[in-house]
Amino acid sequence: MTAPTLALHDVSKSFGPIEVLHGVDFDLRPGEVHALIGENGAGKSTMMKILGGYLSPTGGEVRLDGQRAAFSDSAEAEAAGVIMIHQEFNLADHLSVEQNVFLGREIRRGIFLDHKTMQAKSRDLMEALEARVPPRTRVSDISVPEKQMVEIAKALSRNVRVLIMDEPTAVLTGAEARVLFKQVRRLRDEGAAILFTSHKLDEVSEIADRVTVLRDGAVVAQGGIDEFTEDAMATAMVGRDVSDLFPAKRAGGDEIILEAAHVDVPGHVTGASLSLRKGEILGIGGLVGAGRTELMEGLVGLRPRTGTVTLKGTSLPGGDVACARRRGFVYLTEDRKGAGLLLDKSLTENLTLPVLHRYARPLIDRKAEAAALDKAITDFDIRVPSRDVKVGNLSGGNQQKLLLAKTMLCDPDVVVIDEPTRGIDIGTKQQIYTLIHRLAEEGRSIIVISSEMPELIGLCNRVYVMHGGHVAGELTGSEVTEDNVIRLATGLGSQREDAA
Amino acid sequence: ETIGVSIPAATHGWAGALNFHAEQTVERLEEQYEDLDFVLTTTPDPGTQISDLEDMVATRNIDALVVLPFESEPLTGPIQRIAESGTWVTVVDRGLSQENIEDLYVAGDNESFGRTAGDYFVETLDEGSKVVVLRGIPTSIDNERVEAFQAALDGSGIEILAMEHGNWSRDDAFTVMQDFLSRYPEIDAVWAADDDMAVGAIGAIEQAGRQDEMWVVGGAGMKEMVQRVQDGDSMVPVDVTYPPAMIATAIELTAMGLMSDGVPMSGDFIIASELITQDNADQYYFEDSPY
Amino acid sequence: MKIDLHVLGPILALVALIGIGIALNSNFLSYGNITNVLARSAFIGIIAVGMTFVITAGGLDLSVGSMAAFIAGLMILCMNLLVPSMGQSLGVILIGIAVALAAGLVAGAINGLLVTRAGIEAFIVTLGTMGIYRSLVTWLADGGTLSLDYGMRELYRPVYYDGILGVSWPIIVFAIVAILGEIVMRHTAFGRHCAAIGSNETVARYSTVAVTRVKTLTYILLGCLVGVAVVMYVPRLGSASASTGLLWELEAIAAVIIGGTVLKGGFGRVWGTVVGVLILSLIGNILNLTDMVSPYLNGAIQGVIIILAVVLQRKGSTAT
Amino acid sequence: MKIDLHVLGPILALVALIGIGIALNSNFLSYGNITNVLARSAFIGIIAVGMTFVITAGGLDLSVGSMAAFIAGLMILCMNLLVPSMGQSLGVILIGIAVALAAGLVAGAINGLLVTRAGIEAFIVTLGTMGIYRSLVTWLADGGTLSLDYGMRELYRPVYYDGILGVSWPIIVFAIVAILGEIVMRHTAFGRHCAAIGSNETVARYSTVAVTRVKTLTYILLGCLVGVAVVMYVPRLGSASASTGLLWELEAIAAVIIGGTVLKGGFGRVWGTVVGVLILSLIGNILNLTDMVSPYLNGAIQGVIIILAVVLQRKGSTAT
Ligand SMILES: Nc1ncnc2c1ncn2[C@@H]1O[C@H](COP(=O)(O)OP(=O)(O)OP(=O)(O)O)[C@@H](O)[C@H]1O
Ligand SMILES: Nc1ncnc2c1ncn2[C@@H]1O[C@H](COP(=O)(O)OP(=O)(O)OP(=O)(O)O)[C@@H](O)[C@H]1O
Ligand SMILES: [Mg+2]
Ligand SMILES: [Mg+2]
Repeated sequence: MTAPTLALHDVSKSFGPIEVLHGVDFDLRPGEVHALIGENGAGKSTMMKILGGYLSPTGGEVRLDGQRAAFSDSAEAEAAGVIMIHQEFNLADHLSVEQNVFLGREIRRGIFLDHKTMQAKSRDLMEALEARVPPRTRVSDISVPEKQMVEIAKALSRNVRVLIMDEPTAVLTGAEARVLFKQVRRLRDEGAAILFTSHKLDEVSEIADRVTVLRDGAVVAQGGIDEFTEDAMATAMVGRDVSDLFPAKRAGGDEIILEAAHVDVPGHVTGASLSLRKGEILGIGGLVGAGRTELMEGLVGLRPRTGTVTLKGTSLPGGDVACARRRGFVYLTEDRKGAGLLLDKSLTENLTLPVLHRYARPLIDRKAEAAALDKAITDFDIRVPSRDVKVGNLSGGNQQKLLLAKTMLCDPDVVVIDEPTRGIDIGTKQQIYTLIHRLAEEGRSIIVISSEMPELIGLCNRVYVMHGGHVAGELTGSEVTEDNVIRLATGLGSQREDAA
Repeated sequence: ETIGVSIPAATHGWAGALNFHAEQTVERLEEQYEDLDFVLTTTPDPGTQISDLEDMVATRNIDALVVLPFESEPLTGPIQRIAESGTWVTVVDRGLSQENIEDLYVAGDNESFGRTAGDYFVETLDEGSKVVVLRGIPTSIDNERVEAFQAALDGSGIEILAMEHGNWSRDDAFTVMQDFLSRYPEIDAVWAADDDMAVGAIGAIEQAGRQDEMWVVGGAGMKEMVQRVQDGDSMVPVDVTYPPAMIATAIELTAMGLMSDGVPMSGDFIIASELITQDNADQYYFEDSPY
Repeated sequence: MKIDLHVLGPILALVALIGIGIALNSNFLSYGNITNVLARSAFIGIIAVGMTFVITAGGLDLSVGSMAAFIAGLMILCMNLLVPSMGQSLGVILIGIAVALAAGLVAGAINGLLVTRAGIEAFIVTLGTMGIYRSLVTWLADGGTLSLDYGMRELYRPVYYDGILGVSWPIIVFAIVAILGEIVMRHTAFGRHCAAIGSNETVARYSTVAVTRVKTLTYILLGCLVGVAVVMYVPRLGSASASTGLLWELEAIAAVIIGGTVLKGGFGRVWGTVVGVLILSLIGNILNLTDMVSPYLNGAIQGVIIILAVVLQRKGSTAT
Repeated sequence: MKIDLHVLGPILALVALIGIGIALNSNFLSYGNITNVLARSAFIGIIAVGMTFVITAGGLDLSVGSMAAFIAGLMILCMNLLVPSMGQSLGVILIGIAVALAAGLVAGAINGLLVTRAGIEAFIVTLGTMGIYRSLVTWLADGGTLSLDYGMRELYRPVYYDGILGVSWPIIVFAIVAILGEIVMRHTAFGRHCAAIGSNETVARYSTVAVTRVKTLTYILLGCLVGVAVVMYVPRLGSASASTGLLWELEAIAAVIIGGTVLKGGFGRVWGTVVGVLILSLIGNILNLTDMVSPYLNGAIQGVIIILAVVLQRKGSTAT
């Protein structure tokens, strides 16, 4: 067995009075892909940040090649070849792809930048990741998965000995993830040590050589990948059996609650028509960039749109989200950090923001707000170290749950959930699916946008698939299969315009 | 023929009046003489004033310039160059730092402004009396006035308790005077180096109900102040002139010269400050003036 | 309990200044001096309360000083015009007040709409309107001073100089505005929405907050408060000129930030602003009460204290 | 190709102004007038180039105008002190220039360190130093004007008024500074790091950009450029007073933003700033060329044009 490159010895970490890592021992060896798995809030990101030099442990030590490594900041870690890709994006929005990839390590000729080389190299890197974004595109203008690819390209452009990736695939589709894994294998074969986390356990089985399971800030299991089936991993993480991920499917009623006809969202979607029935869980599938998000944002009023939208029999004006909310139609964004939550505000302030008028008569009733938070915490199983923590300090999964709670506080009849389980652990996924189901049973109608095929297939009885800004087709009941969805999503399917 | 007129922007009452008189005169003369043109600019600082002068020379081909320099030192060079190029130059109020550049000099007298007020204080107040001073915006004019005032008081036994900048502003003077009133239980008189500041100071004194203890002397001959002098207001026994209308005189002299025989009257016109008392106040009261 | 310097900072600075004031001059705590300081803080104070909302919602308004001068000029002009027909009556004052408030509302709405509808940086919009209002008042006053009709001034005077139970009106109005401001900021949906917009506008929009409306409203609120400040200001000296309200905008913004509101938006507190305004007034007051420093250096002392007050606060907030 | 108004906006505004100028006065395009306009743009222009870096990196500097006044005062004082011992020689001028540049560097470093090390908002730091420098120059000048020794002035004069091949020195220096600035902004790591920091400071730090150093350097660069501007300014006026450089900060910031740099940081372009400076100079020049509007309303016209120039630009960038 090779000696570990990077290791933690009895490491603990506290934020204020709260300890989130308790005496963790861990090692990472050259030439291995090591998966770190655990529930939301288990401490995975914290542990990775300690390894990457972004946080310093409150107890214990980090060892690099057996020597105590006291990285005082990430620059030192990076100099030692320890590179980390964060769970949340770390890109400068105003800068181009190329500028981001080489940020902090620009290639120069003399004192001047060598634009040509950098552009060529970043193009190569992006091409290796099969993302065809021109290097001079601004990062604010590219899609979420493309941003992730830029992050990965940025890491790959460095001199990597240890690559730490915090949920790199959360925003990627299966195909894109496989492109990433190709690069990961290449790095591993070159002798690098790779640590990553994912809530997609099938990926873990596919790529990892070793697995460490973290629960409540302590290592509860560790071993070679062959010692863990997916079920075993899930059980070790969550502490209970989670084999029945999806509840039984249900078809909606007959009453059409939402109908969109010939909707255009300028620049993104043309001629989209769809309908949603009361009590239905409707899926929207398609590849990333197909315009699903934009269509839904257009329907709810967050983007300009043309065409008619009929909600509960009367037409819904465009460009007025507040009106849509009042009439019971809300949208839960896929961009948790940028559009979903106020990271520097408390849980309460985030939770009640859309429906503050309900708590303000006219002065805000803080007791009622606290009660709402209590209820949200129990209903959605949000795990928080303390009530007044800033939302930005919650683990990613718990942020997602808070976002769900916030949306549901609007008491909507129709809710669009964009990527409902992005970054959510398997136990919580099950809870969320159950919840979506319960909502449907209560007579609410739900639209789920998802890039995860099993999710669409497991949840929805009817699925629209989008391709290149069009609704490419509609699948019902037994037609909802992986094959059919992919066929439509890639533009191969028959143009079933009549479907809508 | 074109005459350029460059004066400071209207940032306080006196400068406002200056602007008013300049505009009035320009309008009147343009009507009077068909082929006479004026370029009037107002400037907030010396740098801009130089730019304005450059523009007048470069693009408006002025034949004569009437200028009230924002500051003496910086404007001396540029004005000298204009004068050297053969343009007629009339300097108003603020002398240049080199002699004999201008053809005509029309000015008030800052030293006499301070001295006239100081002399009145020495005459009226007893030895051991206490006065406070409100100064203007820190500039050489303010220095000249204050130094002359202090010189006049020298050896009279009148004590200057404190001096602060009221920046030729009613509001600032009001605030400073309020604080002087809190600070000194005994004040016999106030010298405000400008009538705008006098208005502010009087406001503060009235608020404190100490009108009977002290009086205020301002300066520059603001309409309301002259009126109060005329009415025998015990708070405002006298005022000191520094007529903003001197700009009108300067423009007129320049224009008339230029129009009649092509050579304006040259030399120095120093308008000394005079004491406005109840007896002569009617000579200094101008109904239509904005100031 | 932990000591939170972010909260205590401005208060400590205020207490220190009061201590210095007492040490330097026995009249510092006199009824007259305290009344003076509070009353003269009122104009900037009332405006700064409004500015707190604008800044909290991620905006900025550089035009308030000029706006105040312009509104004061307009108000005086209107009142003078009405005197011949209506006489020197209470009616004229009421109309004058209405004009001031309405002008403030309109001016605020113009700023707000240019920022929200035309999508221009608040800095540029209000830099532009700052120049515009300053020019307009100079033009209205024909370069000089606009003075209120003498008789009207006597009638209107009490609004600045009188009060109830020895507390003068400006102080009362300032206190009311501050208390209402604090309540609105902390206990109403509007205040919360301002903070949300300042914190992340996209999130606020996705959370169905009426971003455009709320942002525009902050400017309108500020405009109206400028109107209120003018209503208290005009009876003081009865005049307006091109130099009225000069640099009030910087003083108001400095007060807001000294008080702990974050300049980039997202967090604001009205009580802090009040403390900030008092700190700024006290510096001037103390400098006038002593001869320790050359009056030329007053500005330097103010600068140092502004920086120190904020250092104290930030150090505190990073330490805890 | 799509027409990008975000790029074209400022240029169109400039062209429009030039057109108006030509229409109004035949002398507008004369050699003399063009030289005047360009030379007088140089001070603000040189400073605005530095300001572009500060703003791109997410900062702001309100102190540059006062800083210029203070440095000019210091420079004049030093030169006058040296004349008795060194005579009216070139050496004195060189020492004066060295003093100006060094003072700019130190002043910039103070601003920069207060912002980065003490962690105070740039707005507050530079509002404070603005008051401090303004006071100091008033104090140095004893309330009046500091004037350069007359003989020295004659010796130094050519630095503003002469030039090579009919192009005067300020224009040459401005052009060099602008070109170097554009190169540094676009073609060096420093420029790129400024944009990264302004865009997202955390990201820049995580990407091992030396955030503190780069930010401090932007202020130092700006300080040095203020020094350069002063070196060109002193021979023009030969004096410094409390009114020197008044409001230069606002003009420089306005020029930067009219030029398309984003006030909140993350994106900056030096050529845009140059266009912005020219636009602002031309407005003043054109107003001087005609009698169309009351001089009282100059400020209003400027305000309107500033807002319009930015509206044009923003409308363009949202439309494409
Ligand atoms: N800066 C901080 N201050 C306070 N608490 C923090 C901070 N950062 C993280 N925490 C807390 O530490 C715990 C572990 O968080 P961490 O982000 O490591 O979880 P995670 O395992 O990565 O979860 P997820 O799968 O949801 O990303 C959480 O309870 C979180 O709220
Ligand atoms: N700010 C922007 N400017 C220009 N193009 C954009 C911008 N944001 C997104 N796009 C483009 O719009 C298209 C649709 O975006 P998006 O990736 O959000 O689609 P989607 O179908 O919702 O996918 P997903 O939900 O999986 O992210 C993509 O081609 C994307 O590159
Ligand atoms: Mg995590
Ligand atoms: Mg999407």
